[in-house]
Amino acid sequence: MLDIRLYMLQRITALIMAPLTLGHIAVMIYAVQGGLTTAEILSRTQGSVVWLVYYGTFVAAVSIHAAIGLRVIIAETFKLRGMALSGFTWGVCGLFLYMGARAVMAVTMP
Amino acid sequence: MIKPHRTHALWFAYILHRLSGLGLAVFLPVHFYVLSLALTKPAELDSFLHWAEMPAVKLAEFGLVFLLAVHIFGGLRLMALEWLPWSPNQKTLAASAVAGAFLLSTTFFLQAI
Amino acid sequence: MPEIDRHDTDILILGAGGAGMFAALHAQQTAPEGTKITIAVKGLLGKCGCTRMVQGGYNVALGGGDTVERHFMDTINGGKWLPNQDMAWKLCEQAVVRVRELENEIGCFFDRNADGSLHQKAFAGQTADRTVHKGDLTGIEIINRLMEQVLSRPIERLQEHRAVGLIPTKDGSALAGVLFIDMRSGKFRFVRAKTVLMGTGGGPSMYKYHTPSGDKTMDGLAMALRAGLPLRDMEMVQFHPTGLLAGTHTKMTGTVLEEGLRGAGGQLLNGAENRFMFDYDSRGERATRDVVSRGIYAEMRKNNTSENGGVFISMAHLGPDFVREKFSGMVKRCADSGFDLAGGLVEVVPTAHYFMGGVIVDADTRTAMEGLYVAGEDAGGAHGSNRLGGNGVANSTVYGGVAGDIMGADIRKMGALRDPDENVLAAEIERAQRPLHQKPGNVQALRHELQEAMWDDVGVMRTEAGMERGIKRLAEIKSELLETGVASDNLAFNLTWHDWLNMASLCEMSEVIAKAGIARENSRGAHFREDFPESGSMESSYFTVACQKGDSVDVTREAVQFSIVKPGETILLADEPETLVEE
Amino acid sequence: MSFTQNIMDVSIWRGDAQAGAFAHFEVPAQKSQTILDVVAWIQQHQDPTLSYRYACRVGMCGSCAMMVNGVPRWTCRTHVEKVLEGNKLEVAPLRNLPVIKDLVTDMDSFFDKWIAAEGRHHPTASRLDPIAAISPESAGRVKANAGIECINCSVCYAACDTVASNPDYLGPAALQRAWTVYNDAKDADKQAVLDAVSGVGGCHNCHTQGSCTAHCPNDLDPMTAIAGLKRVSAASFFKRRKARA
Ligand SMILES: Cc1cc2nc3c(=O)[nH]c(=O)nc-3n(C[C@H](O)[C@H](O)[C@H](O)COP(=O)(O)OP(=O)(O)OC[C@H]3O[C@@H](n4cnc5c(N)ncnc54)[C@H](O)[C@@H]3O)c2cc1C
Ligand code: HEM
Ligand code: SF4
Ligand code: F3S
Ligand code: FES
Repeated sequence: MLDIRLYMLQRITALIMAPLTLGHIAVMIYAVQGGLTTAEILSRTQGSVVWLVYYGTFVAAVSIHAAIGLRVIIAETFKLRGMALSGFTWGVCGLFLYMGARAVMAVTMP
Repeated sequence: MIKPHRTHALWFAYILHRLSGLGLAVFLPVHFYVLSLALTKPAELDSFLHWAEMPAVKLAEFGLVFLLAVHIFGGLRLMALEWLPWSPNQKTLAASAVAGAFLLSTTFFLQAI
Repeated sequence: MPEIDRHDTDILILGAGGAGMFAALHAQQTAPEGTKITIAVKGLLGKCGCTRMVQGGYNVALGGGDTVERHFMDTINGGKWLPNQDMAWKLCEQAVVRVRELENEIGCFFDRNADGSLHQKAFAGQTADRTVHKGDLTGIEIINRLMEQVLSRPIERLQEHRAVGLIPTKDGSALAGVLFIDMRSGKFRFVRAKTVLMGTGGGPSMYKYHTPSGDKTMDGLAMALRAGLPLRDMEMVQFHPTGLLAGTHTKMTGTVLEEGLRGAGGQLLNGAENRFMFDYDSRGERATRDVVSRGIYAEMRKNNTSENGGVFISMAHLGPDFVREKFSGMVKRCADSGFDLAGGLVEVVPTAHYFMGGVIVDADTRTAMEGLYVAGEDAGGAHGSNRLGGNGVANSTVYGGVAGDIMGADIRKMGALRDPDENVLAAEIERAQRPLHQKPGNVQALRHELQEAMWDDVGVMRTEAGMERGIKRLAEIKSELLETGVASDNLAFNLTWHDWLNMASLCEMSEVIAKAGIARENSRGAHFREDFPESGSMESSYFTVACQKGDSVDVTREAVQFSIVKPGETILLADEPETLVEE
Repeated sequence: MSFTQNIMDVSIWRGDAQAGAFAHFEVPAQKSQTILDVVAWIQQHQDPTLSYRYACRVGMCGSCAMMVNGVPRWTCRTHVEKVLEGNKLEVAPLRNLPVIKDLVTDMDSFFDKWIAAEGRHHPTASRLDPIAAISPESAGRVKANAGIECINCSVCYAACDTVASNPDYLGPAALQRAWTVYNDAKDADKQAVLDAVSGVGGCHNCHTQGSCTAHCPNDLDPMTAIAGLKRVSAASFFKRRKARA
């Protein structure tokens, strides 16, 4: 169910996310010093390629990471296997990608 | 649920990691949804951010941050256990340090907003 | 006759100890392609039998002054000139090859010296540091590695299959196959084979105190006796001096506390907590197994005993921490059954350990019956009257391999599978089913009676009168057994039925042990006659041969052939020292 | 034995592969009594049809493991006093293995996985060659020795929830053996070991629950052995990618 490829993907995405999450929190702490409003956030991020890449990476990583994580839980708990399991994994991955992408677009597109 | 063969620290660490992962997987799409409101309905996002000032929501936010801290701690500890030739204690300490720092800073952060 | 399953193979192996597993592997290497090999065993493959329980180690002369000749001379001297010398020679010679095979092909890893070479130590009765080991869990390493090799090859497994009868052909000239009970279902299964190796490992568990695993109840020898094969040295039961004693209600009782405890300076104390071994031998606790066993037994007869009727072993004077470190496994084991070996007293008693007697075979494991081969503890001859510590596992692995090679070669000359004598088959089934038609009784109580009888009358020290009394008691127990039934509503994994069958084998063999004991009118090695305490002249050494004749067992004597070396002589060179072991 | 003998309340699981339930027995408590002794006493004195398995009776063969008050244990070396709860004992067949009857399980899947994990020696030499000189202090040997005293009792296998929920998972004992083989300087096919433990049921399914290590009666540490496999397989994953690129 979890062969070395999926295992490595889950670990690598975790390693990518770890600094990104920490960074995100750091920025937020810096940001809130002036009080937080939509405009504030958006002014900082909108139109910035750097933030696009930053959050884009996070979304890609978390989609993969969570999809694999949930895949394992579903397989172990409900004995799901084969096509159904692959379908579920891709579904979760897709959902995270879609919702994540919309969020990233919202905050970074000018 | 907690059968006798499970009553030891490592198993609790495992279940904590799993539950926090699960919790995050539920929360994150919600978080994404709220942010994406910026695209479609900026007004609602604004009202949400006001709403976020409320203690109950703060508590919820704190809960989720806590989940993330727990999960990061668990994840780093796991990867250290798997890959680093340190002693188990060193690994746990290192992961606790990161998670602790994370939790502390976000608590301040949540306090600030 | 109940419905029985019939099954065919080419090479059938009974038992999965050192003998059985090596036979399977070697047969696979030497038999022609496409030969079907089946291994049938009373327990789980790799998890039953005594090879797994080997603690001390494996005797093999690997140089450094030690030679095959020296190993051979120690074996002959240890066996008090009774061994079949050709078998003893092959044992010593092939052990060298086998231990390399174990390390290089099977994957065992034995303890090393700091320079990377094999660590070897000396057991009592050896004149060189010869015993290769893996801590004091040597057998686990050997059997686990063998098991992996067998499991990863196309060898058919019949697990929890108990052999109950050797079935000959109609004319009785050869073996046709073996009758089993599939213990999991309780059904009978007859397996035809061109060659059969019997490696069921003896096991003198008819004594009140015994070391072998629960699955060993002399089934193989009982089957061989019924099939008319001659058995030799049947009086030779080796007792280990220090079996754990914790009451008759626990299976822990009888299990071995290792030899090294005495070697390191452990003291034996009687009920009054006084040392007594020096009353019997100038070497005290460090005397050989048979001497110490008799010393303890004598003390027990004087009623100088501990609470449970044995004596104490005391280690505390060596310093509890030292004991805890040096004998951690033993300390832990004693602690699990409630004893403090490091700091307190632990009750011990002599315990039946190994069976030197067995089926008469040649040095190629062939028997008097075509198609039947015997190796390991089931085969008699290699050890004579006493087995040296470390020669048991060497014997089973060496001869198991030999049997595999020989069967692989012999099978080329054999044509079709042989058909069994259906009458014998039916009779064997009838015999095994006997208790199922009778009113259920208490088999365990009979087992206790048997064990008491053998312990009292055919045990560590023997007399003619005692053994005669023993034979009478045995006859009563046996006839009671034959009237005792077992509930037959569910035969699947019916342990009580198997207890009954175990008892049947043990009763048959106990009688043979007693009769052979009476036939030997001197004291050699493990066999000690209070009415004949002398060893008799070595030149006129004889061994006993027991054979079923009609309804009774006949014991005769046969002269030992000194085919390699005569008593009083040696094959060591004149300038070689008596011993290489530093005291 | 004391005069006022204590009677224990013992529940034993009876049944077969299809169905079963606990049956109750009253067993007299004795000094130096193991769980195996309790089970044998019931078979010998109260219910001759009770099935269980044992061989060596001293913790060497690993045939006798059962669930005792919910915990997997070797019953021949488990002293009653150590596990008695109040006056109660509950004995059930080992978890995670199919039941044959009563307390007897079918251990074939456990051993099949042992072999599937390449838990066996791959020779570099033959019986004609001398025995390799290997320092007991060499790094590989120290690692290999750590798991060598495994008696394949399946206690760890029964303790692991991943085994319970993922039938493909090779399990702690088989993987520990694979790690030992991998570290054996005499072994010829380390790659076969890595391939075997990197597949669908391989070491990467382990969630480091640690129940294997917590319950091993021989104080072995399969969890750390599995981590070792994860580490070397991860390293070789990158190496192989690079080699291919
Ligand atoms: C506690 C202990 C410690 C020992 N220590 C040492 C030592 O340090 N050094 C040494 O050299 N020797 C030692 N020995 C002796 C050694 O173990 C034996 O000599 C040797 O292992 C016997 O090997 P085997 O293959 O003949 O029999 P075993 O290994 O006993 O195997 C017999 C096999 O036959 C099976 N079997 C039995 N009956 C049947 C049946 N009816 N049908 C089918 N299968 C059956 C059994 O289940 C088992 O698998 C020790 C013995 C014991 C008991
Ligand atoms: C940011 C740093 C993160 C790290 C270091 C991390 C690390 C890990 C690791 C190592 C695992 C494997 C656990 C195992 O095999 O038992 C894992 C599992 C998991 N992670 Fe994360 N993770 C992180 C973030 C997240 C996020 C943001 C989510 C949510 C979307 C998430 C969801 C999950 C889930 C659902 C699992 C499966 C749990 C299980 O199998 O028991 N993780 N994580
Ligand atoms: S690792 Fe421990 S618990 Fe697991 S099989 Fe081996 S000895 Fe038993
Ligand atoms: S209990 Fe199972 S999950 Fe891993 S650490 Fe042990 S194998
Ligand atoms: S009976 Fe052998 S380990 Fe318990």
